[in-house]
Amino acid sequence: MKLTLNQLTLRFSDVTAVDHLSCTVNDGEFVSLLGPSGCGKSSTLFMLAGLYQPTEGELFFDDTKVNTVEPEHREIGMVFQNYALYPHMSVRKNIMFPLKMKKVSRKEANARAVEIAELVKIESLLERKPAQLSGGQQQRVAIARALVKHPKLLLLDEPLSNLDARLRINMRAEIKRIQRQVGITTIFVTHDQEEALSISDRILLMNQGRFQQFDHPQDVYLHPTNRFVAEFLGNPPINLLPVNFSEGTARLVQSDKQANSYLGVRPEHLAVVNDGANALRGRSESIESVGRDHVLTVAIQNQKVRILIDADQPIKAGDMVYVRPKPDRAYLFDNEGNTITAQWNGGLTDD
Amino acid sequence: MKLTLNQLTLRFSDVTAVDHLSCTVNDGEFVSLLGPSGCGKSSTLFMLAGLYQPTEGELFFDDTKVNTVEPEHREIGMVFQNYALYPHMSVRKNIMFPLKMKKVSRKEANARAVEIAELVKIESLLERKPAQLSGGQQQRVAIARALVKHPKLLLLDEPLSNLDARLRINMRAEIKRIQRQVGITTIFVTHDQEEALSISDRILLMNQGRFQQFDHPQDVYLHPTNRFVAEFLGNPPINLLPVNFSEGTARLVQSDKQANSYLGVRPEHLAVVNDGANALRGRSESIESVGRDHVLTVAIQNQKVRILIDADQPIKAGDMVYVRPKPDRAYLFDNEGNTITAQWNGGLTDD
Amino acid sequence: MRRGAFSKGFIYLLLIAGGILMLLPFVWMISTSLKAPNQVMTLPPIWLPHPIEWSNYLHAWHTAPFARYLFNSIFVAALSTLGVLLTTILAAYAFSQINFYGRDVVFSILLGTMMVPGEILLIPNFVTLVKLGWIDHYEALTVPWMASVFAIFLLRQFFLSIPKELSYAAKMDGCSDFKYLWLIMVPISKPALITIALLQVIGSWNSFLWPLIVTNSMTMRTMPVGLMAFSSEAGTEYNLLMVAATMVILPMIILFIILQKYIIEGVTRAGIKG
Amino acid sequence: MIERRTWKKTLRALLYLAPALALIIVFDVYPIIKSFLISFYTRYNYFTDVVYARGIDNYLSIFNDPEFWLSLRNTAIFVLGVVPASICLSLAVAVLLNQKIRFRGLLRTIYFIPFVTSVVAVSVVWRWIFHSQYGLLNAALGLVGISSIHWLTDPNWAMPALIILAIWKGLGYNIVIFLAGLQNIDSNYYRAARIDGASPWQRFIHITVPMLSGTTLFVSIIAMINAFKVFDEIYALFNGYPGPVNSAETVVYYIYNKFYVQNQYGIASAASYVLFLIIFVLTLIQLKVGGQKKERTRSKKLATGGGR
Amino acid sequence: SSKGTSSSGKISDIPDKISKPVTITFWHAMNGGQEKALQQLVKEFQQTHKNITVKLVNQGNYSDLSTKLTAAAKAHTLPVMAQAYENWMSSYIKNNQIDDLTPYENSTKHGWSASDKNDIVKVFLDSNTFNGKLYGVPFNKSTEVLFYNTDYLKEKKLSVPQDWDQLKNAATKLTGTTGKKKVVGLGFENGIGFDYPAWVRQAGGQYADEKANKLLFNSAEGKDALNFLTNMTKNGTARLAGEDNYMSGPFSNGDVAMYIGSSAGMSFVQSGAKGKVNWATAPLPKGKEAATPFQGTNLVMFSSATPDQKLAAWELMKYLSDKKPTMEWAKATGYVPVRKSVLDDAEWESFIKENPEYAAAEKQFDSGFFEFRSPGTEQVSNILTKEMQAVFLNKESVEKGLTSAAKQGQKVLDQEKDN
Ligand SMILES: Nc1ncnc2c1ncn2[C@@H]1O[C@H](COP(=O)(O)OP(=O)(O)OP(=O)(O)O)[C@@H](O)[C@H]1O
Ligand SMILES: Nc1ncnc2c1ncn2[C@@H]1O[C@H](COP(=O)(O)OP(=O)(O)OP(=O)(O)O)[C@@H](O)[C@H]1O
Ligand SMILES: [Mg+2]
Ligand SMILES: [Mg+2]
Repeated sequence: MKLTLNQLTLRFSDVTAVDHLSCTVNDGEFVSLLGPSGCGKSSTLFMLAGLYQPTEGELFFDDTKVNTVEPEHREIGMVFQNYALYPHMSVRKNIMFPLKMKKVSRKEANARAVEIAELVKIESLLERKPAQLSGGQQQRVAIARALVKHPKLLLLDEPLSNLDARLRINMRAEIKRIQRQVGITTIFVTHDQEEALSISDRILLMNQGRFQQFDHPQDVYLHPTNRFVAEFLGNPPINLLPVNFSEGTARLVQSDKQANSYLGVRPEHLAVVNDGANALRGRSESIESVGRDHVLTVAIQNQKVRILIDADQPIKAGDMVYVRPKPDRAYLFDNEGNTITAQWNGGLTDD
Repeated sequence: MKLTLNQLTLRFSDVTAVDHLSCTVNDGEFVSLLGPSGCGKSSTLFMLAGLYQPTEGELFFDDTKVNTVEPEHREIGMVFQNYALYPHMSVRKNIMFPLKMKKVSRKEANARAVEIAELVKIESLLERKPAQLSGGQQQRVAIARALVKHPKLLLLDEPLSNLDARLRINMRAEIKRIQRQVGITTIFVTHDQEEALSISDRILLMNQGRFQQFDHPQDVYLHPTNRFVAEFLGNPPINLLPVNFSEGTARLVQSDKQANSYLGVRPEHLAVVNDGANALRGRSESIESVGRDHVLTVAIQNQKVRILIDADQPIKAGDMVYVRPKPDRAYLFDNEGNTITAQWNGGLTDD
Repeated sequence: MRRGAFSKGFIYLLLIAGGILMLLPFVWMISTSLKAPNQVMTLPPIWLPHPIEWSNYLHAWHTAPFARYLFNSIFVAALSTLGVLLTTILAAYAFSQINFYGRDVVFSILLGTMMVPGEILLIPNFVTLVKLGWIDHYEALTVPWMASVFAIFLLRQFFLSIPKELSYAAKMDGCSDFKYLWLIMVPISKPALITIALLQVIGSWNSFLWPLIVTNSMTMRTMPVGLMAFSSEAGTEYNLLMVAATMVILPMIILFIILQKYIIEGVTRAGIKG
Repeated sequence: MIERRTWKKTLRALLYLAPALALIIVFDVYPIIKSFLISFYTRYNYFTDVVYARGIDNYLSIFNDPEFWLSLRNTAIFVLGVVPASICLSLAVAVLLNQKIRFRGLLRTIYFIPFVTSVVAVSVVWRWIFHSQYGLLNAALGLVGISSIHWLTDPNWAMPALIILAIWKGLGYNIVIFLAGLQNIDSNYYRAARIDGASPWQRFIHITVPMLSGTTLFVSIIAMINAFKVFDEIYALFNGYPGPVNSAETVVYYIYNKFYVQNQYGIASAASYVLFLIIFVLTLIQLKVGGQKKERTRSKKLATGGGR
Repeated sequence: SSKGTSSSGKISDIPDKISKPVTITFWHAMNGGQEKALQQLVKEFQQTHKNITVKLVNQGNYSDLSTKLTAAAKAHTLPVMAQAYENWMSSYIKNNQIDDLTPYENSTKHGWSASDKNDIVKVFLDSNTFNGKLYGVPFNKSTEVLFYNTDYLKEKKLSVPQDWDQLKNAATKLTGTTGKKKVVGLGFENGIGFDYPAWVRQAGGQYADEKANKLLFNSAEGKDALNFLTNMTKNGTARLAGEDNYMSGPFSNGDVAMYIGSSAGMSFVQSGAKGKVNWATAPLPKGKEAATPFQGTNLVMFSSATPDQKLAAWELMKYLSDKKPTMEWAKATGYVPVRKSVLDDAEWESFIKENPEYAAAEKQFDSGFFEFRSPGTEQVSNILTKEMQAVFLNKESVEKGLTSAAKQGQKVLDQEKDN
């Protein structure tokens, strides 16, 4: 099912939760919705589900306008951010509920419920009530309930937030598999970028209710259309250096006031090099190891820059080092935060 | 406050949620509690809080046994996995509530509430009711409420699960800062390993209610005491190869049946090398890029092995490659999953 | 969509049809209160009085000391309702949140007291009030009604449905049981409490036999007693009686209009996941 | 948190219960016991409390009284006629009134009015509605070809008339309680159910009804108790008489008659306790059946209790 | 139990006079205009009896008053005096709760003179006399009269029925469609069982023997009476008030041409019929005999009062049954005066001229009787009502209905006696 949002807007009494959002999601596409807390992700899903009526704008499923179609007629599967499991029903009944509503026979409904419960690894909990489950187990029931009826549109609001990393990877693979198999158009809200980047066909980025970028994962990561996107993605976060950009060359300046633009380079796109050409000179301050990452912090003038290095790189705190960005992986943003597409020859200097 | 758990056990009618858990958390320590969904993390926190009475075992705060001390007298701050905000109170009232209970003057309580609200970036939402907040905003209110009274013990049950990466890093830095400043002993449940590894003083790993390992983050990561811990941590997950280990050398075998032990090597500890000494030969199958990671999958006999490589490493799908683990970063586990500490000289062969 | 509009229309139709039936006696009451006596008992009934006798109101008002009755009614209703809320909140808390020895037995006994017809209890209670020296005092009108098994039972049901997570959170915040009751449970149970208050006020307001029996002086009596003035053994001055009845129930309807907003204003459980 | 019982908790509970219990003991339990004793006094002076003989004669005498059995039968018919219908109707109206519809406040008020309207006004209008010649009901029935029914003077129709009046009168009361109960259901469950494809009717059946079960149990118990104790409605509708040929005489009417008209205090008390026993047993059954259902929904409480 | 002897009823106990101010409480069931009239009389009384303060307490309607008196008796907080029906009085006497008034009546100082005793309507005094002792003073008394629609009677050229045959005849003639209305000839109030004693008496029979505590209506005369009524209800020439509750309604609507009911209902007919029908009243038609029941309450004093209070109460009773007050009372309320001398009073005569409908009641003093007074009578009447309804509805034969009523009623009386 193709999904078209046209200037979709949702206002609560004093808050604009979603602000003229427009985009088109293709049939069978898996889209991740990303953005800071409170930016309007859940609100958008609620409008797609029909639970909130858009204040403005139009919503199309394929080519039908559905603004006023009741949620129960939209054939949607949804995992709510707060689960919303039926407290009076057992896990089994919870999962079977959507099938029961579709008048699937009891027997078949049960078989399908058991099958999907195995998938999300709660088959041993079928007779429990939601209150007897751990947070992650509840979340898995919610996922099972959303998937079991093979909806036409799947809306997932942070469905994996309470699962451990291992299970999470499993689950998302399963979701993806079912989604592919049945070809369900899916909107997936997550705060886990790695997750968004790894399973989405495209990523939709929002901020303060407004559209930011809608692109393939690597494009969003590697070709951010604005500073917000660049800053929002990536961990450790992108380094942003105030520069004065003119005549194809960026010159590092002392303070934001002097800057006419910012140079953004992700920690993994900075390398410690031996020569100073198109590089910045700084003092290595510390090396931190977190799991498999080793983060070197370098002070360049009064700016701190983080660089991902290999475990075996022989750098000690206090060393003076040259730092050079990969030319095609460094971005220039103007003061409004837009990416400057003007020719930059990679020239960089710290004075 | 020092925390001592002695054989702490919690049984529900038919489930043992926590199973003879013993450990000691030092005064002012920041401990992360990690484990798969449903392993008993929340249950453990609830016992520490006094909300559940342990079925067995003892619990000490400093040197006082507190098994029967009422929760309201334990001076604990807690963020619940499901928030548990007071639905009838505004955000401000929610945050001020613990102070009100401590009979802090209205004025001071308000000042402190505003201060902490700024910290978690909800200062503009103070007059709203919880129902008018997004999931992440609710979670931040819960954090604020737990922190505002500077408790002696802070219990955080996945407090950041609904926050975006940027905010999350911010929040955890703030939590850590306050925790340090006031010296609050903190137990932090999270599913984000990177988070656990980066902010904890120590990590406590649980599985099925049972103790697994309690160590400093890098130790847990680099020196797992058993296969569960090794498998649980790390992303992409550790590679586990069935081997026959004898006389200091591990030999790759075809199937689990022939194996007397497993060799575990994390993807970042495998390197593609040119020579076959102590290395395994395989065929490069695919290279995937997710954000900043580039994962090479190599088929060695009938096993798939994942290796993290640099973006610029010139390997194509289909190439025949040699793969060699870093000797001191490869672990041997016996069939029960325990780490074999017997001398291993790094010898490795695939035939 | 069209189905929605259709069913909405159907709902309205049903509700309005039912509403007319509900309203009929009320309309009749008002209309009768404005009739001359010879239009009262005609069949088929006259719905629009002609001429409209506004003077009935003046006349009825002067027939009995209604101002005093009104004050007493308000005072007694307010006092006994406050009392009932207090005792009910405390008792419902114990029954719903504390697991104590004999809980079920005590609760069953309380339930049992509702099953004995009140007609039997009137005289023993009168005797008790005499012994307490409360006859013809406000105590007699209020104190016996300051506890209600019905209300305790109702509130207990509501308290039972409050998620326990909230009590956990409150305990973490250092809140004692008593404070938890007042600061969390009571505000959350507002719809139930308002319902209880409403029913209690109405019960107290409309109660007739009790105030008549336990008081002797005019100055202690309440509105419904005023209705007496218009009936005798052989018949009733319906038009004046309806004036008085209108005066009696009008405050209740106004009260309901005010309070029903709060009954609607339910508490969402948002803030608690799951 | 429901957990193990202790004496300390019992003491605390008593403290909370004290004000209510004190009043209930003085004004309910004590007179109940007192009249229970009276039900065993066969010869005594009610006014001086001098007892000459005790025994179970009062009970024997009511069991041998055909009038008592008649009143019992009438009461049973009344309860069966009123309680289920009243609960279903009031639940339906409450649900409708809980919808986001226009004039909701006004409609609620209207449905509540019968509950507060003066009994006299009510009875006069209903006597008109039931009037065989001029009545609204017969006029309506006439439209569908049913010939005039003598609701109030035909012994066969007096009880149905009484039942209709009682349902009408009790509606507002039950609706208010149901409305309060409906507020307790989180709208999130309705949202989830809509997503799951549940129609309004299905949402009613699968969400409203089960989540309202506590309130429904409460309402049905209260409605049953009140129906068993019906008295005022009879007085109002038949102007002090228990219907034509006593066709609407109920147990409480019987008791009232024995007590206040005939001054047979012992017999009246005995009849009260027979009634009490019947209601009590039925209530226990209801609690048990309803409780089992709730047991299932609230087993979370039990489970936390496991953490001893 | 000892009947009727009360500790403080001896002449020696009666004080000579009331020397100290005394307050007496008087519980009554008078409402509206009746209450106002009572208050007025009491005010006048107090002006002449400076030492006595009367506290009038309205206790609702009669049934509320009775409940309250029962409760007060139980709590030993009875007032000094109250209104009471004769059958209540017999209970009170049984329980030694009210005082024998004979010593007061006979007291030379405070009592009635012989002419006083003669002046008070005999049936009223008799009804207050139990075992030869006076226990109450008649107060608000009403009787049954025949209401008739003068227009209808004129139209059918009928004179006012004087006996059963005429009544039956008139009822038959008046039944049918008159103008646009369907009219029923004769109406009875719903509590027909309460009127039955009169019908039995009119048929020449006896309703009950009070001394023997025996019901006697299951007799040939009793059957005659019931047959007479049943024939009319069955052929549609007579009806009960039924769903209309009080006959005053359909009568003032012109749906019923005549009815037999309490004189106390006159004011309701008056206001209801205004501008719709013209009407008048007449004494009850007689059967073999003329018999008219008198109803209404009497004044009693409770034994628990002090001698001073009792004397004060007696003074009030005496005052209220005096000629002028009883006339005022009758004029204000429509109750009948309790003294015969009132009837000849000029003031009264002019009042009757203006309100001719009030005349019917007083014309019946001679045929008056008081009802059976034993405890349980009310219940017997209820049983009769039920059985008579069954007979009217063809559910039972006259024979069976009466037998059954007599059986049930006798059982109640026996129980009451044992009680
Ligand atoms: N009330 C209960 N009754 C029965 N079993 C329960 C109850 N609460 C929790 N459990 C079970 O106890 C085990 C531990 O639950 P707990 O909530 O501690 O897990 P957790 O580690 O917090 O998991 P998650 O990460 O999913 O929140 C789970 O298997 C759960 O199903
Ligand atoms: N009922 C409401 N009334 C008023 N404002 C609301 C309401 N619900 C949400 N909002 C506001 O609308 C904005 C968007 O909320 P939404 O729930 O869509 O955010 P979100 O992107 O899902 O955030 P999160 O990641 O924290 O869940 C937030 O600022 C929130 O405070
Ligand atoms: Mg959200
Ligand atoms: Mg948990």
